[in-house]
Amino acid sequence: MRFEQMAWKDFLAQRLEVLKTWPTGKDVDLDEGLRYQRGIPEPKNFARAMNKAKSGRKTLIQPRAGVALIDDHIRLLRHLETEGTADLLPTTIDAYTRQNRYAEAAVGIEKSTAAGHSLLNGFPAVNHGVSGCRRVTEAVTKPIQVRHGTPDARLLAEISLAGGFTSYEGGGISYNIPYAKKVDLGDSLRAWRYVDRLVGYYEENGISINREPFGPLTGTLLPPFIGHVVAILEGLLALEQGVKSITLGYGQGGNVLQDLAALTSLRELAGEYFAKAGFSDFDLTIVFHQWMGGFPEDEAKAFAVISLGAFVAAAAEVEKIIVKSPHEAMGIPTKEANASGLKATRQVLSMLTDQKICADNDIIRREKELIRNEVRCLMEAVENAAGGDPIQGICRAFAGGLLDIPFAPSIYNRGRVLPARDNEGFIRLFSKGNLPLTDDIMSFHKDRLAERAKAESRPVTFQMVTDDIYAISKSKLIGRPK
Amino acid sequence: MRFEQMAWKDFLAQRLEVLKTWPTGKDVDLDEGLRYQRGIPEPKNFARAMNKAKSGRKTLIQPRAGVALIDDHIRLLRHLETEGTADLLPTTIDAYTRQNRYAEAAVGIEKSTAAGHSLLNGFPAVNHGVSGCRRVTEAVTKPIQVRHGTPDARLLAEISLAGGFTSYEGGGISYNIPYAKKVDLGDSLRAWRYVDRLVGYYEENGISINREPFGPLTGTLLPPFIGHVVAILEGLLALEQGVKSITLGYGQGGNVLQDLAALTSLRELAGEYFAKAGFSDFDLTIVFHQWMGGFPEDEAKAFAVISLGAFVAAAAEVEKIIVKSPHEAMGIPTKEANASGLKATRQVLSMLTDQKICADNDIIRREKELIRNEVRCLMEAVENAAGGDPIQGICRAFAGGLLDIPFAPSIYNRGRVLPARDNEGFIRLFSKGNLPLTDDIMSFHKDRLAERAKAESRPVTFQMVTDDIYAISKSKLIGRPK
Amino acid sequence: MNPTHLVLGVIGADCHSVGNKILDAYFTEAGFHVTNLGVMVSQDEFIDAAVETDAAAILVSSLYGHGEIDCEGLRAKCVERGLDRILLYVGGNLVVGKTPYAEVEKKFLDMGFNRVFGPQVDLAEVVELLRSDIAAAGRK
Amino acid sequence: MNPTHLVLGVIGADCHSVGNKILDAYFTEAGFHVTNLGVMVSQDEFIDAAVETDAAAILVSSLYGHGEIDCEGLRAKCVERGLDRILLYVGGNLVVGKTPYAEVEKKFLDMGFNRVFGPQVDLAEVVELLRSDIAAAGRK
Ligand code: B12
Ligand code: B12
Repeated sequence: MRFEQMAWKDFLAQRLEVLKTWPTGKDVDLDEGLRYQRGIPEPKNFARAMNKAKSGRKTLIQPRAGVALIDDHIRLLRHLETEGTADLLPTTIDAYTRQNRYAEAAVGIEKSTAAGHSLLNGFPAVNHGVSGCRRVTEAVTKPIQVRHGTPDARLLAEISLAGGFTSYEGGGISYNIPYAKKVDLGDSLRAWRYVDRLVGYYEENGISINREPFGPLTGTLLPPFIGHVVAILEGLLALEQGVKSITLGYGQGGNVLQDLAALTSLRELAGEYFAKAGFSDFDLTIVFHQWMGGFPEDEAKAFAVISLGAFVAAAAEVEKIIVKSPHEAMGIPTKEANASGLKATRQVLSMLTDQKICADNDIIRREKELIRNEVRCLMEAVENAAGGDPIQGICRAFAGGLLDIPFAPSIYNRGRVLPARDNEGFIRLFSKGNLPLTDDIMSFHKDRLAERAKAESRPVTFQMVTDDIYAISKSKLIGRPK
Repeated sequence: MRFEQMAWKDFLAQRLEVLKTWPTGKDVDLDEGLRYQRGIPEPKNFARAMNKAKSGRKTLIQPRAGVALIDDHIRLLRHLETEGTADLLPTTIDAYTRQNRYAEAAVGIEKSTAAGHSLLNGFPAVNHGVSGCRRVTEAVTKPIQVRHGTPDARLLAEISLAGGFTSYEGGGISYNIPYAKKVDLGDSLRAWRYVDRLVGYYEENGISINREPFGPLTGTLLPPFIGHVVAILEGLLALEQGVKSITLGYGQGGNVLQDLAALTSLRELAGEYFAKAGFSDFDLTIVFHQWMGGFPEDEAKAFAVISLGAFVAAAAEVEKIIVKSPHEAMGIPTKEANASGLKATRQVLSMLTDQKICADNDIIRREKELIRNEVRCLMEAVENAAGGDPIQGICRAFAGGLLDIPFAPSIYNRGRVLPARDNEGFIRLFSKGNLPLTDDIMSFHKDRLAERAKAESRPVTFQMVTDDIYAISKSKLIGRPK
Repeated sequence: MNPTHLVLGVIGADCHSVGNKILDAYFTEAGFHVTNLGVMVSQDEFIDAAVETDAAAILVSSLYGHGEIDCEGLRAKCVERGLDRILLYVGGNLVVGKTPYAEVEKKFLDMGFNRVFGPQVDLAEVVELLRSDIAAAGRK
Repeated sequence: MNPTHLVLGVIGADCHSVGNKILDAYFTEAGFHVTNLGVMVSQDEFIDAAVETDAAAILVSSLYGHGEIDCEGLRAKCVERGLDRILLYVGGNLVVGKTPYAEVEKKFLDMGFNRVFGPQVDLAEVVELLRSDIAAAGRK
């Protein structure tokens, strides 16, 4: 695959169109944005914080949070940095903005003002514009990131980077396939090429902006290698456009050893693939997401899930952990509930900070080897499909089911892969769809699932998958029959 | 050491005196008690439940709980077994009863009735008598145990066993040194010989009663080997009197690998010492106590500590875990808070139940070897001091500081041992007092502490110990200087 | 006997697809003929499909919190389009934030839904209710 | 200058000895002369020691929940024994169950204690208060 930067004149031409898509676009001025970013104190730079976490072997904690109105949003973030002791702050964007439905977001803002509480599930940053974003980023003391799920996030990027955010989540695959239904994959990949080029431009001008592809995808029984391949591909595409600070993510699967294997192998494999593609000037860090699937409704049980996630993050020594709240199963958390998830996480992390726990053993090694082989199968297939052009390769791979994300809503995803847990809770494949995995690999998966089927005296069916999806919310890891 | 059963006629002679120490004593009839116990359904027998947990590799969960009045106590226990899904129930005895101050307990009952809520920190079982106990044990569906801290627990044992309890916590050392100030150690050991003989008598008559020495002692920076020696000695004394179902305990220290090493070595070493002393007909199980030192006040942080404890229990595959509540730092928990500790624990346990996690590695092996050597030093010293009589040996060992429990209130304890955490949070000794540890062992401890002292640029002093005592309540494991 | 037709989908800009796939499988298994519109379904798409299949009920999901905004007016639109007897069920995390179920239920009943479900609902019970509601509505 | 004398102990049938050892070390370090009676101290033992050492204050701990019962009448007994100006401080987990601090404080102030502390108290602040209370009471 060849990696080429977007031509600057193409970027600027597109830019004119992008900024016209909503009135607040006209307030964005690239150079003024750079100047503004230069004035942000270093300790508030996200890229720098991630780098320091790596060299200091620290795990930083970050919540998700966003409400409709600026003042409420500031109050929320301040609570999370003081009471919650968050190291890094988010601004989670509402779902209308994510679909570029700014008019509906405007209705949401109005209704929220009228109701006195947020009717939007996030912060409509485009509607609030550059100045609204600056009010937010200036009101806090910690590095702050845009977190969303937007297939075409060009305008949001323009506004929020000029608005003082120093990290931007997402990617052309990870913010399309799990988050959209009918958005053409090529379109979202190209939109994200624009975003990455914008970040690259900031980098060229001395402003480091952290980029974070969204690792957990659908958050539901995702075998590590699928997420890893997406993360590596989006990493390559970002580096191609001049991104330097890159954070790859993985969502807790629930089996501790599989999670540990996944986290170490993500770091290793990404480093290798990036180097192989000729990139060297990058700063790679890893983020772990606490359990991304259905949570238990009971708050005590939710705290247990949260703590277990924190345990894995500590054992794996990742640079960042994204924290859930005890309200997860029920609704967007209050600021208090959100802070309490942070506090529980902090407590586990700091109790484990000086400990070395199960960093390595035979099972972890077996799983790492497996993940490495699986990733190789898929990466080779994408390369072969690419004919030199990575975006082409990715589109063809999804069309042919060589890449396929379980449970995703997008019509550009085949959706024929079916995962299930084995008898020890490792996530395996029971149907590989069209994924280009070798027979060796698949027979390992099948054997492990057969073992469980035998233990449960039932065949491996969709019922088992359903049971596994519900399991953690029903206080189990594996969805055994009653 | 020679192990001899108490002569039955001596037992009966003492018994007459014991039953006279409070009016409810007259209602206890040994044979009627046996008949009553025979009527208790098997699933409610504690010894059997522990045995089943072992063969089924299950970890059972048990709270602590006790209030002054019978009806309230029943309501509390029912909540814990339904909402909390406790596998095993407790009845925690109030602190007056523990000191045989039944008259003050009576005042506490009166004041509690008047106040409409419990002013006692436990259930005054002696005052409530056999019939009161039976009301309690009949009202629940799970096996139920007496948990207390009573140096002379003879009357309490007579009443509660006749009252339908099927497990009895405590021992002559573990319920004296951490729980009393001026009770002669020989006296408490002899009182517990009586209790063990009583349990032995039930066993001879076909009623299995579980016995559980109190492992965590002062719950404060206890190096594993000290608790292990006490547990093994109390185990031997119990077996001597005919006890068959014995559960040895260990309280979470906070370093995961040290805790894992401690739990496996406790099982192994106890089995070996029991066999060496000639006992074979016993059923040994292990109980793990979630963190027994000062808790964080914040409930989210407390949930984190609770979940981390549950993690260790699952990894170590112990038969039972004693669960704390999010109210721990503040006061005796409400029934809701108590149940929520159980629910968080259950969630972690069931998510880990089919997983095998860091069961063994080099560090665990190093720590197990260390514990084994430390235990051997102390056990040999007690044997040498015994002149054949274990009780004698124990008394002399404490008098000479060959056994010494950090931070204990008893004047029969030298109190010269000072523990502190090393740079990875393992609990080590910085002053061994008069413990008969070899120079090799002590130089290991000292080296590890020197490493921390260096990292913190300060000497190992009492300030470091104090910092460590506060650490977990202040969200750390190791009390580092600011 | 023809199976009863249902229309299923996740309303608005909501992308939560996991529950939707499970609901599809569950109601199909229970004997209904399910037209699953997937995620991000507009009110008009729901109604078009219901008209087309002569559905007895529309099962609306909303997980992401905008349910309150997205569902408003659905009943009126149904009536407008001649679907005056159609059952409207709604379920999921219907509003923003953890909210007592009774409050949420009232809000959506007032909007004209026949039944309102939280995320922890037992699907077997829903099938029972649906069968009896359909029978009561005189359809099959 | 003679150091100020304090009497320290854990009242009633309470065996919690860890905090007591820390308090002993802390107040000694801060320059007071501490008579530490350890755990399980009766009201009379506190008063005897205070009389004997001419203490400026008695520092009572109660952790185990029976503080309410154990502390009642201590002030009256002090007066009875001629300790009319002695400062009485109490701290720990003073009542059974998690209870708002203000409620606990009122209860113990009403019983005649001069200051009441929860378990999370900052000992440096206590030393400050104690110094100024002693100065105000005209003792040193
Ligand atoms: C997985 C997940 C995701 C994945 C979804 C992947 C995918 N494409 O499906 C990702 C990470 C992409 C995601 C994104 C977002 N999510 Co989300 N997500 C979840 C999570 C953790 C689990 C959902 C799930 O799959 N559950 C398992 C399935 C089986 O259960 P279910 O979806 O609840 O469906 C069942 C029931 O609800 C019921 N049901 C549903 N509909 C109906 C209808 C009827 C008629 C009946 C009878 C029953 C019924 O039956 C279903 C089957 O049992 C939930 C929280 C939770 N539950 O723990 C949050 C949650 C739903 N997400 C939430 C939010 C806000 C978002 C985002 C907006 C991001 C953000 N601001 O945090 C974006 C959405 C963007 C968009 N455009 O929609 C919120 C909604 C908040 C609220 N309502 O107040 C939740 C509750 C988390 C939270 N507490 O903040 N999410
Ligand atoms: C360790 C511990 C034990 C050990 C004690 C070992 C020993 N001999 O010391 C063991 C396991 C034996 C034990 C036993 C019991 N315990 Co206990 N124990 C604890 C625990 C976990 C930590 C206590 C501790 O050492 N903290 C560390 C030290 C440094 O802090 P501290 O004791 O709070 O003291 C500090 C402050 O309180 C303050 N302070 C104290 N006194 C004073 C006085 C003044 C004037 C000032 C200014 C400050 C001050 O300064 C001290 C130093 O910083 C606490 C809960 C917690 N805190 O997390 C429960 C706790 C104190 N125990 C409790 C109870 C009830 C008991 C038992 C009755 C058993 C039961 N029913 O559960 C028995 C007591 C029997 C008896 N006769 O006393 C309850 C009290 C409940 C309440 N008040 O509502 C607590 C709060 C746990 C709970 N939530 O249920 N316990």
